[in-house]
Amino acid sequence: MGMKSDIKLIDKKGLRLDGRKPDELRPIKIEAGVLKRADGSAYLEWGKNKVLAAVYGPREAHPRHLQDSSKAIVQCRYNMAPFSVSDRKRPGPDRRSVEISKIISEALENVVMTELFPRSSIDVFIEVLEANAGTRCAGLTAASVALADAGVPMRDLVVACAAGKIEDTVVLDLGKEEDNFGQADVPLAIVPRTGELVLLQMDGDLKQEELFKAMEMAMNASMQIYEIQKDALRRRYAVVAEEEKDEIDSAQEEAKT
Amino acid sequence: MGMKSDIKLIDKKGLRLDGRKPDELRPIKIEAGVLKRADGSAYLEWGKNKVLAAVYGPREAHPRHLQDSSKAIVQCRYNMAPFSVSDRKRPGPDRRSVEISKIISEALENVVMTELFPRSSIDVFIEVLEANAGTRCAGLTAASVALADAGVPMRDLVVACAAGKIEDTVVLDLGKEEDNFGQADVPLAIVPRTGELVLLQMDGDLKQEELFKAMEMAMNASMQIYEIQKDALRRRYAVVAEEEKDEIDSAQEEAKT
Amino acid sequence: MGMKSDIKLIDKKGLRLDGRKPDELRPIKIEAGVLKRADGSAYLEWGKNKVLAAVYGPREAHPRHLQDSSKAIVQCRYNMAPFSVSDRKRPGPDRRSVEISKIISEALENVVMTELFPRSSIDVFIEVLEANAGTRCAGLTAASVALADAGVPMRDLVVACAAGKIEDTVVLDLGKEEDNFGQADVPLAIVPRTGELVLLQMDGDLKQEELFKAMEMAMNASMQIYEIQKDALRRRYAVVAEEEKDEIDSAQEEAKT
Amino acid sequence: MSQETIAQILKEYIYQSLTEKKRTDGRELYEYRQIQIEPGVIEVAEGSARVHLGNTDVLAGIKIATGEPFSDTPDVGVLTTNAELIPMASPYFESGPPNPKSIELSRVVDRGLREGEVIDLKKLCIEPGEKVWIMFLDLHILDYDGNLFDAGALASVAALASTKVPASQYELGDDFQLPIKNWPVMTTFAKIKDVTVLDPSLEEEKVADARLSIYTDQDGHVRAMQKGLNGGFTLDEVKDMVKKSEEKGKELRKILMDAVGGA
Amino acid sequence: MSQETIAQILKEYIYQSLTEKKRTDGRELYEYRQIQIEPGVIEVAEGSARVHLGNTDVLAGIKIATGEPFSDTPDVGVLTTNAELIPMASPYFESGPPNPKSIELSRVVDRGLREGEVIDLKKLCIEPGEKVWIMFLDLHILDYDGNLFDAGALASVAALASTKVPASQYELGDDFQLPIKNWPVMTTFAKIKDVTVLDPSLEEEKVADARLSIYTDQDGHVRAMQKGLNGGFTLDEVKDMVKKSEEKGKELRKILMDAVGGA
Amino acid sequence: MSQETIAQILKEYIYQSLTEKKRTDGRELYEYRQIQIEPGVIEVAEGSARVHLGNTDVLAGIKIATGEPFSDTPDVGVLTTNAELIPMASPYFESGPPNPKSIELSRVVDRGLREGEVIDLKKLCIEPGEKVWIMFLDLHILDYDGNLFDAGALASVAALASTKVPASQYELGDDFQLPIKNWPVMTTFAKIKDVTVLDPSLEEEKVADARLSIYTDQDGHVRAMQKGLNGGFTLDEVKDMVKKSEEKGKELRKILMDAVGGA
Repeated sequence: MGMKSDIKLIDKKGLRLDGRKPDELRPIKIEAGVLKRADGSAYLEWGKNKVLAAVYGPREAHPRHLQDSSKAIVQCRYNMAPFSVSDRKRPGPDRRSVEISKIISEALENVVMTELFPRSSIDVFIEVLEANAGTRCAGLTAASVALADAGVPMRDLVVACAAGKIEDTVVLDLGKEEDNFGQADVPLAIVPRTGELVLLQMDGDLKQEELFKAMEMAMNASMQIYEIQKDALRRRYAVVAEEEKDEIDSAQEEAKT
Repeated sequence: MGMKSDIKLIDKKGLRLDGRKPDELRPIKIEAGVLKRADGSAYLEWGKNKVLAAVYGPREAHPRHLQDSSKAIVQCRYNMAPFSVSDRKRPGPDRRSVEISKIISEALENVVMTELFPRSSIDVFIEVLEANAGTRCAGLTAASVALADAGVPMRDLVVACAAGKIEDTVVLDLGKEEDNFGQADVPLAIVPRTGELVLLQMDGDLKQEELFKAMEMAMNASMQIYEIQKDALRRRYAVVAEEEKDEIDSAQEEAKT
Repeated sequence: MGMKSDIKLIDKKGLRLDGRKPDELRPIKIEAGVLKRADGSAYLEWGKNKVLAAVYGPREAHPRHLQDSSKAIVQCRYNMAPFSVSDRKRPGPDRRSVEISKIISEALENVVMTELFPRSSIDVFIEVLEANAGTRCAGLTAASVALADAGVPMRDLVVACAAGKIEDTVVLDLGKEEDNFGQADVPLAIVPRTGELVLLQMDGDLKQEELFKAMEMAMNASMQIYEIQKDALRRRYAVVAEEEKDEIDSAQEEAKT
Repeated sequence: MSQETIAQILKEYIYQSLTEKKRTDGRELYEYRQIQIEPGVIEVAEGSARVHLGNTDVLAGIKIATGEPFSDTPDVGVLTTNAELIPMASPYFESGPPNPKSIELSRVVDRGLREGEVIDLKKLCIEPGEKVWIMFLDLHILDYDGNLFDAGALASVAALASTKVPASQYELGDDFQLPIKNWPVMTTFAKIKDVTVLDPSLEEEKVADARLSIYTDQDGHVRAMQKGLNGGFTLDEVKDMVKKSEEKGKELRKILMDAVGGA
Repeated sequence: MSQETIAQILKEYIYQSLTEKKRTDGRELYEYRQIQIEPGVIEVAEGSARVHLGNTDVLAGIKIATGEPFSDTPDVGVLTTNAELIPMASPYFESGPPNPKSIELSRVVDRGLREGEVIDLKKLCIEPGEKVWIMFLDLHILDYDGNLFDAGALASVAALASTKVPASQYELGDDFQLPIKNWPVMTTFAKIKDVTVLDPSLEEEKVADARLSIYTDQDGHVRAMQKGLNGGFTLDEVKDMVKKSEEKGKELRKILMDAVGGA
Repeated sequence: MSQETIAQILKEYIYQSLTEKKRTDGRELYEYRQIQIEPGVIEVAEGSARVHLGNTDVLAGIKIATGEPFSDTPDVGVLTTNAELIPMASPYFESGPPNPKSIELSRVVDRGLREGEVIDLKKLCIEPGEKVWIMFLDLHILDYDGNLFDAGALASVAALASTKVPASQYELGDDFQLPIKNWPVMTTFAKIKDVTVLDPSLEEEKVADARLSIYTDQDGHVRAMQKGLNGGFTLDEVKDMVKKSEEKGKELRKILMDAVGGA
């Protein structure tokens, strides 16, 4: 936040660098079931962000001392590919990714019915293939689609979105320059059915009213993203159903001959 | 040892940089029972050295392959806070602290009745908050008070002290400049009741008679420090007894009403 | 491979820098049973290469999750001593030694009767004390002698040798300069009894016929090295038998008195 | 009884008390434990402060050296924050490299210092692009009885406020007091079922569903926030805590500035 | 049934099919799975390519910076290859530093790029002994269904062929396309009992006795080889595979060059 | 029988023998095992020596490079000592980073070399504050049969005495023999119940209560000491060992200097 620059982030018409209105999201695309090996997966593009999420489990938690006899643990590993950012990132976790992994794990644990799977682990892997501001929201949003694709029982999806402040204006979903040169960023995640916030961070400088406005803006946008998530899952189920239908058809076909 | 310098470490009156006589200790203060979470603890100031020691256990040794079916193991971790020295020390163990942890563990094992607690570990944590020459002796002296405060059964306390040589004179308890520019240092630890040496190191250049004189000097001083240790424990027991009395009183009070 | 240089690697007479003919090996010496603690060991000099191999096991595989309930695992650790090369090598495994350890383990597993020792590990340690091109072949050749010295049941020994190309000529057993400035290197290992290749690598630039010629050259030379291995073992058995005979003699001697 | 059953009973007990607006240690819902701030406890450090928050005991130390600035901010000094959850402080802390808990602590404390602009880092430039002052802030957790966030933030600001830059040692003029620009403080709330409390003790942390830490500055602006744990907050709950954090932040800031003799 | 028994049954089943020249996925013995190569998928990277080899899914990305050359090769650029077997790609991959499997993969891929002289590294010298272009090639394995070697080599060359050196960003003239010199491709064979197959699937890898990877260039020269697993090959088997690798290499090279628009 | 019982029986047996002044290998109480010192065994190293102390087998190698001096000692060369307890040498040594045992070994050996001033490090300064000779001394333990301290110290001094500084390679004049100033040797005693022995074998180490290592120089001065294990020594015992170490040190020093052709 807050690096100085001469870049004008909002033009005279009130439009942002990429032409968006203050409360407009970048384009979001989600595809579920994109990997073969994982139990569930999702690919998400959010502006120039490209994120892949995969889920394995419930499976035996390993190492053993992590096991909880009353419920499953949700372990998320958020990772950035070395080539996903301007300057190559050294492989392996850094402090930032450890923190993000922790808060995403906590947010997902809110909706997963962990009580059904004692001693198990539900492992969520988020790979940022290309980063362009907002990867934690993109990753969490993709991860909850991957969980659903894996058939992990959940109370609801989790949806994440950020809002922030640039040039004294509260705006939705900061882009890269807005993130670098803006005044504040508020990434959050909600459970749409209950409206509860399960992830919430903020950094920058906001008056209370600005903070509340930003939160409301991001929460509203989350409901739009929720529809995109559900649509991706619907399309995925259609494909799966189609495949199953094909299998039944060809079995019947075979039975005839 | 042995860095060259123009500093005069002993003046014409035979006094040292901080005004001490050759066989004089720096001021030592010990307080037992300073931490809430640990089973036992002690805070010690020795000159400008500030050291905290904490004890956990006997508790199950972890990881399991460390367990000894015939006795408890004593595991000491000597650690310097990053801000405890002139140039910031990177967090985590370095080779020096690994060696010191090893010899302190061995010295303490001599007095702890380890045979009473098979498969257990008695964990001793020494944190050097400010270092000014002599931290291993300060840490070991504090640790044995913390062990007593934790109620760990011991045959005796361990007391540590160093002596050395500066400007061809054998002196007690080297200060920082004396350590840097002196000729030899002999840190040792004894079990007062038996007089046995349970820690002994030396570096520098000493004739045999000088070495023996230094050892005797440090052993004698250890008996003074032993008194300070016992005094700290006495004060600690008084406080504990007071607290217990208060509890009994208030219980009786309550019973009356 | 392929660094440029003005060094003439083959002279007018067709001889190489160290006077060898194209299909000539460097001198090789092997001694078995050189270490006391290990279950089996071998010391090998191959030109200026000096390599020590030691074997422990079969013993319980550790950590447990490595255990295979149907057979023993063969774990080789190829390591270069810090002083074994021109520029000091930092202690511990680097990527090169990890790869070499893997392919040597696989090659040895071919001949060890692992099925006899379920849940066990056969640990092979190769220490390169001085390196001068060809250490993986030297190490593997020494390791199989050490395995035999340890009495580990094997179908045969493994023998390793390299051939390569320098100045457009296929030659046997590249020396250091030939390795640095040559055109290709083909290290391989065979099981003499079956003639099967159990290790095979290549880097450089070879036409197919050149490759096949190099392989045949190295395979033929392997049979010579096989004899040196067997001779070392024969000498070792003679010593052992002698020792045993002495023991029997002195026992008889004692019995008489 | 299993660990889980005990935790459940403890949770019910604490929650039951809370519904009657009582905490197990007798505090009000939005009351801090006793706070004690001692700046300058480590002579050899350029700055230091020890903070007791009830039985939670945190020592912050600052070491300063010169070094190169980051290439994208050539004219500002560098502040690096690290936290060590040393095994002395709790039977559940282990030796070893920083784990997620200590990394989150140091990053959240750091975020508030940075975003709250506690120091004017521009004043710590020696030669643009070449040499700046580099500050290492190390949080050493000595005794853990809950709410390391607020204790760590307090100790950090107090240590910074007590810091002398050792310029003379580097022949860069006279030593000078580190210029404090803002006084951000962190207030942390825990939600146990549907009751929120301020400054959770370890016992309360153990049964809490959700946690929210809010950094405010002296103007009541919010400078950093961090939610933790797997429970959720409603928007109204967050709004309520943000408002309380401004008010409670003022109290904390007063204690802090009194302790360090702040402006 | 124990894991070993299952593996044994699977092996017998696969082998039985192979003796009838059939593979469990219907392929010929020396037939590749479907290959899909998408260069340039990561905008922020200087070069990139995603390769699907059946269900095996590999992403190669290239980042470029300037730096010092190695002292023994002062006038050539540097290419560094790294492979991450991320746990996303397989239930058997774990987080953590590179293990023997990923190290072997990256080293074998790298060896072929280097010995096959895919790039003329001399053209990446900026100032001899002082400054050269440094390329970081990172292989990110996304989905693992066998034969990472060939997929990784294809993705690497495709990514290099799509790479633009960001010279303008360093004020070193115009950006330029990385000059590709050769087109080495890797072909990997697996031996199951006494039958060898090309491009082994994960299932086939699991039961294979031996593996041989052969890097060939467009002239049919062999540039690198790596044998794996504890089984052995006869010399005749190796000769046979080397010959097949030339022929199959041509097919692969065509697919590769078509995808990246190669010369 | 449990491990402990066996150890106890072994201890009683060894102790019983010792009270009759006999050691299990037939030595006197203060007698060294056979010592064999071979300097210069590694051609590629600047210095090296292999030492057999009975069956204990230690190889010391020295590599030399140029580099920057430490800022607080700008005009002296640097000597760095490292010891690797490689798993080849004992079933109880494991691969991995240095553990407390190997760290203690390298630090104690190093302390005696440093305090005993085996080399005049001032003669290894090339340009004060800029460039000095840096020596890496690596102890490679090949076979472990007790008393690594004395064997390691012997090998280190012998390796240093055989070292040629490769000045010509750096265009810094002719190569020259490393100038040896003093000949410190280490003598290690073990106490088993109340009997002390010199040069403990592995078997004796296993049952020893306390250990004392004493570094003496050719003038009989003590240069470094290290006590180990959890047993204690009386002052009189220490005095006795210190005196013996002078006498035994002379014997060792003669063997060492004969082997390396020392002055």
